[in-house]
Amino acid sequence: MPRLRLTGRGLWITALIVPPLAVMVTFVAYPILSALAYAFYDWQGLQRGEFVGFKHFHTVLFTEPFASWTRNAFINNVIVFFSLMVIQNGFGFVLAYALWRELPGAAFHRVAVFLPVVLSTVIIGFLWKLFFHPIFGPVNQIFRGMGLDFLAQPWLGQSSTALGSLIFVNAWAWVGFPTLVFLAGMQRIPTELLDAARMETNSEWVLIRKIVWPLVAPSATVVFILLFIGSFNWFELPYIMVGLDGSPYGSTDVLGLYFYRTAFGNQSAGVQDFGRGSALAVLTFMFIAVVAAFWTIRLRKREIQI
Amino acid sequence: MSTASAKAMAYDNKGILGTLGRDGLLQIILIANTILMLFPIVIMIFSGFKSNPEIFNNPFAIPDFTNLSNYISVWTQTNFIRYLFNSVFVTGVSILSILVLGTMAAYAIARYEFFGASFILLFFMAGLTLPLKLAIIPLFILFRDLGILNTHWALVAVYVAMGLPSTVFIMTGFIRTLPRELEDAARMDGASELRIMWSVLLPLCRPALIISAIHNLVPIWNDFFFPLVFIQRDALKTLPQGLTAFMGEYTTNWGVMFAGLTLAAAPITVIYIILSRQFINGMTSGALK
Amino acid sequence: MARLSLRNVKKQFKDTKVLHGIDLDIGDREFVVFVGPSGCGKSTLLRLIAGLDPITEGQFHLNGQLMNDVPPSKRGIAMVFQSYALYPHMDVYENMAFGVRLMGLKQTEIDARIDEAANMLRLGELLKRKPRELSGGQRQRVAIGRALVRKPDVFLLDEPLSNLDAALRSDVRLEIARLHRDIGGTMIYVTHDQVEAMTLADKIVVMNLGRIEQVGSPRTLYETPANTFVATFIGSPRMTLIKTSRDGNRLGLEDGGSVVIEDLPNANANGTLTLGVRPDALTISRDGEEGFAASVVYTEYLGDDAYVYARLADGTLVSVRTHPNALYEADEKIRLHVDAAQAHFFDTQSGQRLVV
Amino acid sequence: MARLSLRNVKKQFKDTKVLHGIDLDIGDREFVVFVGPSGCGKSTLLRLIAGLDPITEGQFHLNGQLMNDVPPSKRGIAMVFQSYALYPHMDVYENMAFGVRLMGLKQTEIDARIDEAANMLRLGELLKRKPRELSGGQRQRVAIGRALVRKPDVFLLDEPLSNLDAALRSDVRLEIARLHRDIGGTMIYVTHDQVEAMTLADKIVVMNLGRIEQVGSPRTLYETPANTFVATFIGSPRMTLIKTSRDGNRLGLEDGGSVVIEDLPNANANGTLTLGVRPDALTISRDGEEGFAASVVYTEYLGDDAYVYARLADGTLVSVRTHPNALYEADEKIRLHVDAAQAHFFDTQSGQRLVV
Amino acid sequence: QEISFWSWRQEDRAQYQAIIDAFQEQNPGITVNFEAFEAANYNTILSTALAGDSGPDVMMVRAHGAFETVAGGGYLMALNDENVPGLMDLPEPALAAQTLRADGQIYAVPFASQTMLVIYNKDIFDDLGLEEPQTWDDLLAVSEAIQGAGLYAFANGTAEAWQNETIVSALGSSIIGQDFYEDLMAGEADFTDERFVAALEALVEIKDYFPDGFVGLDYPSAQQIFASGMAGMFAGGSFEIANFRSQNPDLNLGVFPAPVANEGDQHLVGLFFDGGYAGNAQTEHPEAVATFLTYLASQEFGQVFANTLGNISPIPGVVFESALLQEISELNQNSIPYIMLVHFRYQEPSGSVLLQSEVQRMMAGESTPQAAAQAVTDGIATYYEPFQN
Ligand SMILES: Nc1ncnc2c1ncn2[C@@H]1O[C@H](COP(=O)(O)OP(=O)(O)OP(=O)(O)O)[C@@H](O)[C@H]1O
Ligand SMILES: Nc1ncnc2c1ncn2[C@@H]1O[C@H](COP(=O)(O)OP(=O)(O)OP(=O)(O)O)[C@@H](O)[C@H]1O
Ligand SMILES: [Mg+2]
Ligand SMILES: [Mg+2]
Repeated sequence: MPRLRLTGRGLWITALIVPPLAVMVTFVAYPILSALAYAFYDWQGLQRGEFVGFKHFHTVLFTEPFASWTRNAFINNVIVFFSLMVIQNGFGFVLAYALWRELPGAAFHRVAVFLPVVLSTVIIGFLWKLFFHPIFGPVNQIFRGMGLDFLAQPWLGQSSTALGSLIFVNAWAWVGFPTLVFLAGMQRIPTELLDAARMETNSEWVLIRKIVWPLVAPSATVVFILLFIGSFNWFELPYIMVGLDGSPYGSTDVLGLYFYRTAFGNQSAGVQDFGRGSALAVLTFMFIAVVAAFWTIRLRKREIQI
Repeated sequence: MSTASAKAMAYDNKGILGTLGRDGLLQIILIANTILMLFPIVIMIFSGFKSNPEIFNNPFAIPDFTNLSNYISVWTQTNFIRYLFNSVFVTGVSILSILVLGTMAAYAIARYEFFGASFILLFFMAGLTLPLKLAIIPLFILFRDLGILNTHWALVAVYVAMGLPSTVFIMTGFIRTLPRELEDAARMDGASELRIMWSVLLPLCRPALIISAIHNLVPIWNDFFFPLVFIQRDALKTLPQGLTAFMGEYTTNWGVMFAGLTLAAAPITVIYIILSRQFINGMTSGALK
Repeated sequence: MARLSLRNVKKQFKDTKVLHGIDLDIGDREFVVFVGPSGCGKSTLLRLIAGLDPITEGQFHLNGQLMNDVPPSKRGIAMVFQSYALYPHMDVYENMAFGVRLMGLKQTEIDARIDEAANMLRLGELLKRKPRELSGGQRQRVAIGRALVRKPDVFLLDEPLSNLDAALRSDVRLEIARLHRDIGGTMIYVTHDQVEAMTLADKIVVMNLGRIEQVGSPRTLYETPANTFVATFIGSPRMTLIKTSRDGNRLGLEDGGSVVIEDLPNANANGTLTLGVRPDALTISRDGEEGFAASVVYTEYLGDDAYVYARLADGTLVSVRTHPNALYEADEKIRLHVDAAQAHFFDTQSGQRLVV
Repeated sequence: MARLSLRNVKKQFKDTKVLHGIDLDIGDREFVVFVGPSGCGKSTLLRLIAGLDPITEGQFHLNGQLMNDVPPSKRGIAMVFQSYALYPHMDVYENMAFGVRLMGLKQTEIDARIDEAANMLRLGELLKRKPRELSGGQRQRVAIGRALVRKPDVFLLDEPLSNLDAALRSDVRLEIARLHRDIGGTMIYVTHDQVEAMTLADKIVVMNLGRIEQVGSPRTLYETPANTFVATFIGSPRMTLIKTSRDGNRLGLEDGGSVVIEDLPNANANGTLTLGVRPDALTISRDGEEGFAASVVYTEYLGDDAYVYARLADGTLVSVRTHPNALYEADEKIRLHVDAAQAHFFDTQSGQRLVV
Repeated sequence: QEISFWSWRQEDRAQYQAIIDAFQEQNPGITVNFEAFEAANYNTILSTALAGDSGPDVMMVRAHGAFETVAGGGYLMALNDENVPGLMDLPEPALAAQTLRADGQIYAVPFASQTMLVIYNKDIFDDLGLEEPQTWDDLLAVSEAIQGAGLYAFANGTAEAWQNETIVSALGSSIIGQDFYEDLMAGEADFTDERFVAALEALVEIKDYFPDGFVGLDYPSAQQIFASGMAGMFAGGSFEIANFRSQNPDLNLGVFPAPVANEGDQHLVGLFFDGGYAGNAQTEHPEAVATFLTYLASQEFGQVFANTLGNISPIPGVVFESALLQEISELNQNSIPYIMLVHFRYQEPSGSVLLQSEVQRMMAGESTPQAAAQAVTDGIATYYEPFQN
């Protein structure tokens, strides 16, 4: 039953949705799809060659040494993700809990905790690179000053500490985000619910574990998913702090660096290979998209209406 | 159910937390964290006033704040004002477009049950997971064909595309929480759909708009990758790009670099601090969910 | 002047049919109240009249003109929403001015109208306040004021009092009654609340499951409900339905006593009959063989009245109004007598009223 | 066994004093209802008893033991919240089990208790549901069940029915009354709702502005309110207060007629007297010179009753209960007569009850 | 005619502008617009622009392997003596660095050779009474002496991967030796050859004289340590000199080639070509581009280039004002190529990538010279036939 009003409404919806969709299609969908298509072609330098199907995928996944590079980068991404999950989100939860108490000065702490989030990765990277400088860096100077010389390490130069240092910096810069999201979740818990729990238990720990956390966790879905996407797209911070090669010897190599290096080359690699680079990008994207979608759906299901 | 306001919670502190000792521990955590957060930033600002030897030998010393030579060299040897203006222009136009387009899409998705609304939302969501850097070459070719290479419009286009998904995400969630009755009321009052959006919806969306704005402001203001590739004319460069180029010539003069970083970070930091109240309140009041 | 007529109006959302053919006429200056259980379609019907949702089938005429495709703002209808739906970013004045500005009135005229409405609703002091700075009752008044200034022919009000607390509710209820008398528009009012329906309405429309069960004045509905649904829906505490077996003029319960009523409906001369009795229609005796046997469950003392709740032999819970000083113990055995003049009779199968 | 005693209990939030010295004794198995206008401190007092907020000054003893510093979970008190406060992430079973688990009971004991509570509250079918899958009434029952399983000495209920709709409310009200009879704990119940207070309470505590105005059985409060606050607060429609000038046994209104009442309080032998009359205490006559002169404002038909609202010469609005069939036109002049047995007298200045 | 000219030498902006001004004066009607980009991103920018058919008219391109990516796409203008007179006068290895192996065509005018050697602080050497070391033992002794004086012997760090390749060539070229290079080229040796391993072993020995935490020391900091006079030596390339000079104009610099293992062996430096100036095949002004390229191949330019930019121009007949450059150009007479860059950057995994990360690992003490050499060989063997047996 076509009606005048309905078509009028249809027109209005169309008018609203078409411009943003057009932007997305033109500047996201189309370029990305073309870029992904590169993965199926051979490249002579910058010139696209013939269609080669899944050859590049095979190379990055199964041909040595590319396969072990891919594996290494992937494992590092996984480490980054899980460490940030624990450190960044875990500490974020603690901070959120502390801020929730509305202790004196909470307003100030709230602003401070989020401040690094607004700084660019470039600034943060440079800043901490200087901080971690083995000779002049304030970190080591502080340790030496405290007589803890054994803690004065070339943080970014050894495989045992480099990735950890980067993870620390990332957590430093981003902890404000989960903190605020968790805080929002906590503030959304009805007072009466907490009162009800307090009628039954006197233990702060039980309260956090059985009431606060389960109620905040669903609102953290966004945080988890974004962290996941962010961890597997990690690029700028390692790029600025340790360079394109994942120095030292691949211990900080991640898929983002590896992709960039492969597609655009670096001063030492010489060769640029869009085909292989795009294959890496496609794999990364597929992995992120599948896991993120699957995860979102699962977590959303758990979501609780308060 | 009513929600626990921060205020009301305050009265419960002692009860919930039990002893003052535990509050004390939390207070210490907060203070330590705040120091950890602010210290590096303070050092950055300080270092901008220092020479290399001072930075290396006394990284923590309070500098001579009258020594503006680093800032002066950034100021005089670059087109700082020009870059700043370009950045403000590009960022401003981008944010504005993101908010306008994002609100349009979010309103359509949140309010009208038309075919494929959730599909379209998913489509926007997919944009969240994609690194647009990947598509640099097709984008370049596209902009060349559109004739906007080497103009600010190329940057605006990329930034809008980058910012839309999260904005649509945030705004859709927010608009869904707004009572439909308000729009119905306006409809009864004789307002056109456009009017409803402008006079009723937009003012109500302010918290979510501010969050989206800051959320996008940070990466857009700070981006230096896209301008690097799309902008070659010095007069069109943005602040991070212009300063990075400038720093390329001063790789070893940390003082000048930090002066540059401080100057680059200053505008957005100041904006954040000014808007932090609304931003944090917006975020914690559930505008982001 | 406003006469509304709905003819076989149906509404369907996707696959769910919500209204199954509504026929209703509303005269000028009438105060019509829609009541019915939650989800029966009251709000939906109101929104169809307002034009906020399109009518799936059927016609709606306003003063003889077909309204089906006329947009809401052109119908001369104003609506007051349950949540008030005040524009939170505008002050009281702007809330009221928004609609009339869009009508293209001159500023002087706008001010005059707002002045008038503000006086009528005692909002003069509040014009510069934002909605969040108002109490519930004040918000309610602003919502009505916003409707008033448009000088509509028809006012629609969807549970306008449900967000107010009890004390305020009865005040605002009186105010709405006064308003209707003063401005004299046609009002259509949706509520859950019996007292509101009974006290405000010229005409009550009882709805159930997307259909109209009965239309009539409060007295008509109370005294001659068309069926058991209306009978139990109107009146508080609600009417008790007693399924009796009929033997001539005697209505009996198995092992539960019986009552004799002179004038019984002709239908079902022998067989079953559902007897409807309100708390007032029953009297209690402490002994004797006449009347229904019952055992007291509980007495509710309410000051001026008391209600005795008692259980009949078949398990039906009956409420009886008594004098507040009468005291009945739990489990006390009593006999219940029916005042024939206040008894209602229904067909046990169909639930339809049986006329004597 | 649970006896509560509050001695000079005060509560202050930052600078605002909320309770100004509460003295109250509550006996074992009593059902006590706190009523009072919004903001008078009912919830605050309840929370002090629960231990959710610390007492600023004064003592609270439970069975002779000082409770001021005992944490809530150790007081043997359970609380049912207005919003139910069910844990949304746990199903019904877990909601009930949470507290008893923390008490360290064995699993078999826990199951036994939950079984018992579930039977009593008819929750058996629902044990695996999450709160959001329950209706309002079911949630209410779970909230009570959660309190029950802990077998507390004292139950606190803060407006437990205010989120239910009218029909459900009266059902659950009956259920709470039954529950109190069955389990026999001490119950303290906060409500706005008169009917709840009157029907449930053994003892009603009327509060106002952080003070107790009167404590007594429903009948005591209704029949001998201690002051005008309690008098107008209890009873619906509320008692009308008429400020009369007294001349011997005659109470008059300037230009508004007068009534003669044989037994008047001795105080204020000549001068003024505030006469309190409930709708039942008045009768209407259409002519004559006796009684207060009044003009009808409005008649509310409620089926079994009707209330006539009329305005006295000094502007006071009076409500009178009449037979539902009596019809009074607006603006009709009537005379109101007072039933001396049901009249209340108050000191005009202090508002205190004057005894005859 | 306006032509654009892209470079990654941001730090040379002023000098290039002067050169361009001189060119424009000689060639009225041609305007050259110079644009410099951050070196790290130059590849990305140039590739994107070329792939998008919006490349500059004239551009700096890298040499050897990196050059082929650009040239292989057919984006560059083929050069010969006709469009660029004088091109063929350049030395053969320089031209080879800008020749696409697939078609044997030259696509760029080479602009500089770079020499890998050790740069030292003459003042420190003089103060401590030290001589330029000839043999590896001399070097150890010199290092010991400098360290004994409370300074760093070497300023080098290995935090950035590419620094690891430079120290191999700068310190190890003489140990590696001409013979090994020839055997390698002939396919008769691979990197597990003991001559190459010996060079790696030498590095392990010398790392004790690198700064504390050198594994975390980045390139600019290393340069800075040397430029500020905190270290006696810097193993690097001739390209460092300009930077040192600009950081500290008072620095008194000397250079010496990699020390030999045994007295009497030949001293060698590592040599490679840095890059070239290429024209865009699709330029709208081919004549102007050719004219400009011709200028960039001229001795006049070479001279300015050498004098103002402090680089070693391969253009014949250029004389060096700077004694240091003159010395380097003489050292160039005895050289082996900077092996990985010159020969093993054409395919992935490139020799450079392998060598860099293996040496980095070795220097951190997590691998041995033998293992490093083996890993490099294995990596290259995936595509390089002579290693596959
Ligand atoms: N937009 C819609 N889409 C689908 N079903 C709807 C929609 N709006 C209402 N309904 C359904 O129509 C029926 C009637 O809803 P309506 O809101 O009219 O009830 P109501 O009588 O106003 O109830 P209440 O007293 O609770 O307000 C309900 O079953 C409801 O679920
Ligand atoms: N945490 C608090 N801080 C400051 N004032 C408070 C706080 N809690 C309650 N009050 C004040 O104490 C007074 C009593 O509040 P309380 O909640 O006890 O009232 P109540 O009688 O329960 O009202 P209601 O019937 O509306 O629930 C109010 O004026 C309220 O504003
Ligand atoms: Mg409704
Ligand atoms: Mg309360």
